[in-house]
Amino acid sequence: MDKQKLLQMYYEMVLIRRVEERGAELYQAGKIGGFMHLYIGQEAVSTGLIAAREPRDRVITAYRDHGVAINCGISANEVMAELLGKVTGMSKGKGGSMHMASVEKNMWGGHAIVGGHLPIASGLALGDQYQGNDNVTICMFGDGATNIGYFHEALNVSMAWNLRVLWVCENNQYGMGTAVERASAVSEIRQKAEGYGMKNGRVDGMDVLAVYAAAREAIDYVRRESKPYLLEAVTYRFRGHSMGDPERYRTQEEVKKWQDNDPIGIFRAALLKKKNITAAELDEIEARAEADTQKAVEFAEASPEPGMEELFRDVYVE
Amino acid sequence: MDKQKLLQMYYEMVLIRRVEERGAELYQAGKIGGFMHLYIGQEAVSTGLIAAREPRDRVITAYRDHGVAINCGISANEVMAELLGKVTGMSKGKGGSMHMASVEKNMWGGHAIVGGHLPIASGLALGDQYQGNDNVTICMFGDGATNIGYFHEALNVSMAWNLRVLWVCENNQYGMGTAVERASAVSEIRQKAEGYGMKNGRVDGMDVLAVYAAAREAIDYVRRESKPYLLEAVTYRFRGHSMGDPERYRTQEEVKKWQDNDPIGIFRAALLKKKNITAAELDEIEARAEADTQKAVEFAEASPEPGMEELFRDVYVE
Amino acid sequence: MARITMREAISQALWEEMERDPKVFILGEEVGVWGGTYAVTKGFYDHFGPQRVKDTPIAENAILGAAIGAALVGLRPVAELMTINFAFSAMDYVVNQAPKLRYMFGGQFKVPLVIRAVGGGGRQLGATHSQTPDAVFAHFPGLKVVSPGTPEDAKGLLKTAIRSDDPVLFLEHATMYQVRGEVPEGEYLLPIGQSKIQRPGRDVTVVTYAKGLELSLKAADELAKEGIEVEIVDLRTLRPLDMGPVLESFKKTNRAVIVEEGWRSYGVGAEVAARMYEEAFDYADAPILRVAQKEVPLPYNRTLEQAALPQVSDITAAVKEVLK
Amino acid sequence: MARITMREAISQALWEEMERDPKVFILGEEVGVWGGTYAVTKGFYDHFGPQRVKDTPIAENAILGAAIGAALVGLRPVAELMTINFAFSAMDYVVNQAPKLRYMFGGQFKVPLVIRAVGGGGRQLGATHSQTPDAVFAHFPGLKVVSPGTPEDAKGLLKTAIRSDDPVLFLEHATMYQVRGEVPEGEYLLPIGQSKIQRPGRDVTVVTYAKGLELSLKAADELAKEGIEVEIVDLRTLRPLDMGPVLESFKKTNRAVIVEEGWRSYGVGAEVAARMYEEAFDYADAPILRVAQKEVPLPYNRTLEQAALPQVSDITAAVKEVLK
Ligand SMILES: Cc1ncc(C[n+]2csc(CCOP(=O)(O)OP(=O)(O)O)c2C)c(N)n1
Ligand SMILES: Cc1ncc(C[n+]2csc(CCOP(=O)(O)OP(=O)(O)O)c2C)c(N)n1
Ligand SMILES: [Mg+2]
Ligand SMILES: [Mg+2]
Repeated sequence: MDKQKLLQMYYEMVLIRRVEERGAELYQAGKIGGFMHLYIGQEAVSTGLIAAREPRDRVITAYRDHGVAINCGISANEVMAELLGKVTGMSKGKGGSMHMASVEKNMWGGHAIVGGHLPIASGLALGDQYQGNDNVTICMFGDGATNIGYFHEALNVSMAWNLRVLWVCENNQYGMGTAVERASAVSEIRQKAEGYGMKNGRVDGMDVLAVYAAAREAIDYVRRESKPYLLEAVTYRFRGHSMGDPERYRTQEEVKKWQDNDPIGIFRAALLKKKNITAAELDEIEARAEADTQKAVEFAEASPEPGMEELFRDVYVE
Repeated sequence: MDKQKLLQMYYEMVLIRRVEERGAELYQAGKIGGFMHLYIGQEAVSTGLIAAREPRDRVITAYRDHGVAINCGISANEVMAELLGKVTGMSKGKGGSMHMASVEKNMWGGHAIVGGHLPIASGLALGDQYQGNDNVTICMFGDGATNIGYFHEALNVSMAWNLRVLWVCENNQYGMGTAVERASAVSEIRQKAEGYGMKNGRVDGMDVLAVYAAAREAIDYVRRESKPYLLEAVTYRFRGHSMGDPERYRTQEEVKKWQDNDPIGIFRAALLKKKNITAAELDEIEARAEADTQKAVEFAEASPEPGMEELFRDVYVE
Repeated sequence: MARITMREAISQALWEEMERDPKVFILGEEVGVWGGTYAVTKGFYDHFGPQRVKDTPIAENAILGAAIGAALVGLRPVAELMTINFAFSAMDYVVNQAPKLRYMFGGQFKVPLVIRAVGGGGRQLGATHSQTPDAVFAHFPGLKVVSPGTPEDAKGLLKTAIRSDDPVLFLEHATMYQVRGEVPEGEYLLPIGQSKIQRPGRDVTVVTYAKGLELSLKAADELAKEGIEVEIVDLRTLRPLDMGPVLESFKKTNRAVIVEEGWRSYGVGAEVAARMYEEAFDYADAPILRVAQKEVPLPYNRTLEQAALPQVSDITAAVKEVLK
Repeated sequence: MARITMREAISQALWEEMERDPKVFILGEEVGVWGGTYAVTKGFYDHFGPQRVKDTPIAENAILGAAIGAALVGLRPVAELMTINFAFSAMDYVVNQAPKLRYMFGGQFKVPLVIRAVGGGGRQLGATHSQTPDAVFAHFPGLKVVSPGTPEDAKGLLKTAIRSDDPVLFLEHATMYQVRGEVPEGEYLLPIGQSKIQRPGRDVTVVTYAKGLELSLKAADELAKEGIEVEIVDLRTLRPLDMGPVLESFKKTNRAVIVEEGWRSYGVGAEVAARMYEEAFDYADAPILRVAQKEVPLPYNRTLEQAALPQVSDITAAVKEVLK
């Protein structure tokens, strides 16, 4: 991968981290409402994944979507504005944290019903197949989402209909407070693909380069063979499920162990091993991410709320 | 297996066949309404399966339930009366062909929503587990039902919760007009169990003795290990999906080929190989099944319709 | 104009729209090789091919999810639910996804989707397969709910629904496919969201739709023999609900009966009655009566089932009651 | 009597019934180790253990299907849906299975099941997570639908629901867990299907339930300052619907406002209004008004969300309107 791309990925990972850290503060300050699910700890997954897509490849994910939005090219300004419910958010403040999308960036949301977006992903891919192109749809979801019927129906038709879908399970070990082993018949999510005769793989979701490599291979396979693929990325969320999680279900030691395995730290170390990248460059990138986050907060705070006319707008096209 | 049991199984298979043949006539005559799904051709599956259960083992199936009802010990009289919508039917004529059940015979229906009874089967088994007994729940369903979300959610929890369920897929090659390959990612239904790490097997569903042997083994495993098992029985329905099926989806040759493979004929031949069973005995059994069917029709025709008081009864207990 | 059946009218609308726009396609259980469980898409598979007449597994969530996804990227899917009862196996897509995606994402998305589904009782299919739960779907903003009572309306409204950029639930009735009526040939569009006087009269206003229209027209004939002239207003669309013609008629007759096949409680009639009183309170000379299904799951037995379903005699009795 | 919160009252009812009857058990997402998403079952897991406080996968069909199956074989499951919005992901069990199994099989089965679910808007959860679709569930015969507005009613009705041999949908409201009220300690049962006067008054009848009660009580206080005495009738149960106290009050005041949090069209108020006119037509001195949610999917933005939800000021305005 060329240096520019590597540095861009590093920038995105740090930006996601900073944006969410500030988001958490603003949530505590009561400026953000509803549910907010932080991606902190999992940045390597969507960053590696989406770095491997072509712009024409579609992305769709669940409610843990701030990182995905930024990786897809949605600006920190829009993300922050949506969190604050401002009209300058990509969803005009009507969607909030769980509903970030951009047709222009080929990012199809941000969906809050667990597993509900998987059949929709099959539909995006069906649409492309119908129109005769070879776009790939990348659908991300959690480990907990693999136990619901939506998952089964979507994976089955993707195989039966030869749809170009890359199914990506972010196995962060828990669905809310329920450990994978307590909810799922199998502890390796990738094994579920066997029931569909679907090609599958498992990758370290804390290592962005490993994710990128696995995603590249999977995307090529999906595009070339016109068949779906299930990729499991093993990762961990450093924060609670959403704001205000009692976290009775895991120990501080466990969390600590994973935090020592920070995807940003891992990536930084890996980059510094390359002789053409210096610590100064990375520091500069971190400073830029910091500054851009600050600008995003200012932009969001300064942005207007949606006017009352927005209340009845867009219920219908006609 | 002892002779009595073998002859009883033969009697049941012939009785199912005769009852449904008469049922088809009565349907054509307009005396039976709604949907009626004939089991003709598949008799070996439920006969072998249910012969292998203990009375305390629960049975639940889909709408193709006349045979299952008879195997469970529900009388031909009650089956025929229910078909005619008479109050002497086991469901008082309020359920019809698709809703045959008997708490006393441990037969829990007869369910018309494809796949909808699978999670309920998990619940029957959960109830037994909760009460600390080792009853097995036998849940039958079609190949088409394995593509719907209900199947996935039910199989997953049965494994995750160590429930005593024997999942039995009657793969009769089609879900209505859709061949297995056109609807399912895999053509061998048993493979779907791999996604749950569930023990599974496949058996010739036209050979009642093979089904019985496979069921015995599976039921023992489920009871002993307190784990679910998926058994696929390969079979075929000789008649249309329900009354009035245009049958555009299959050729007469194909149907003919399978009909030459009649489960009753196969069983009769196998029985005659045993030196302690004579053709005369089997003829006598066939005559008895014929007579009992005739009696059932007379009983049903002579039975009263449910009175108007039944219209509002049993909507609620209280 | 040609005199054709409801089935032919619906079939015609689908065929014409598919011929007109390559983005229109059908998906659902048995829509292809089988030709449609109710033979509505008979011949489509051979003419349009497997991609545009797509047979699916028995997986209602996959069907509606796929349809919504395809609609998001610009196609115009017509998803068929074998019966409306199976909508409960994929309810989230019908009421929680299709109707909300556009609004929730600030107007970025369009969901030009039609969900066709047949409903209704009277065929002895038992409690789970015989429902007319139309009011349930009409409760959700973002969805349009259409339920025609004549072949002409079926054709004109379905063609419009397919061209609509919003999700439309199109409800057909299992016992009305044989109903015949005059239907304009070729291009014929009717606006969604307009009620219509299907029979003029001066004495009592009967508000109804779908199967209720068939029953009400019969009742009207009988009542006419006794000199009672009812005016029948057909809602045709349950959301958006057009009260215009209903109120106009009611202000003339001052008496009304609402006829629906579904259960009375929390049904369509409740909303229509509430609206009539809100908007024409001073015109009511007698309580508005509702003729609807008895509050029981529909039984299999034919006699019991018919006793639970609204009958022509229930309508005539109600009309006479409001005239007392 | 002790002054406790709605959360404590519900928790108490569950705890007492589990202590009383070993056949009663809880299953749902995060009910155990987590202690309940809304902390209603906090401490239950440690006390009753993993079998009686069963954490489940995120699989609403597995949860409700398992609960129905366990109920069929004699247990008394209390299934928790994390929110009522997720009922749409397992709708068939709620409206098509649990309420129909007994009838369909000729009375052979009993389904002693309670489905607890929290609903309601006002927490900026967005369109898919903020609904109050109570009317939709109340449409189905065979199901009982309860939605209490006070801690006392919550305890008494939930305990009765758990002992009922019929399926009961028990609806709680996400913003009412902190509401406090006097609640009898220990054994306390209230019959399902009885409306109740929560505040006596002579001028206008306000019919409501759940969140609407909280808002209506506030409105009543404000109106009292202006000398307007409203009588508040709390439905408490939506099916079976008890019109007795509603009609009694209306026959006295001759003016009524119905308050609900859900959407107006095809909502609870429509049925209640239709019934009031059917049964007390001559007592209506003014059109009955409905205060309800604006017909839009609920937006995330706080200001817009509040503008869509019924407010105390909407109630006071409606009351003054019917008094005009
Ligand atoms: C159908 C449905 N059921 C329950 C919920 C509540 N819920 C939201 S997120 C969540 C956990 C999902 O876990 P997982 O899929 O592993 O994703 P993660 O949060 O770990 O990223 C649950 C139970 C929901 N939103 N939708
Ligand atoms: C949820 C649902 N969708 C669709 C139907 C309509 N339907 C009834 S039977 C059937 C085919 C089922 O095929 P299979 O499971 O293979 O069972 P078989 O009829 O072959 O015994 C279909 C589509 C239904 N009853 N329920
Ligand atoms: Mg997870
Ligand atoms: Mg089959």
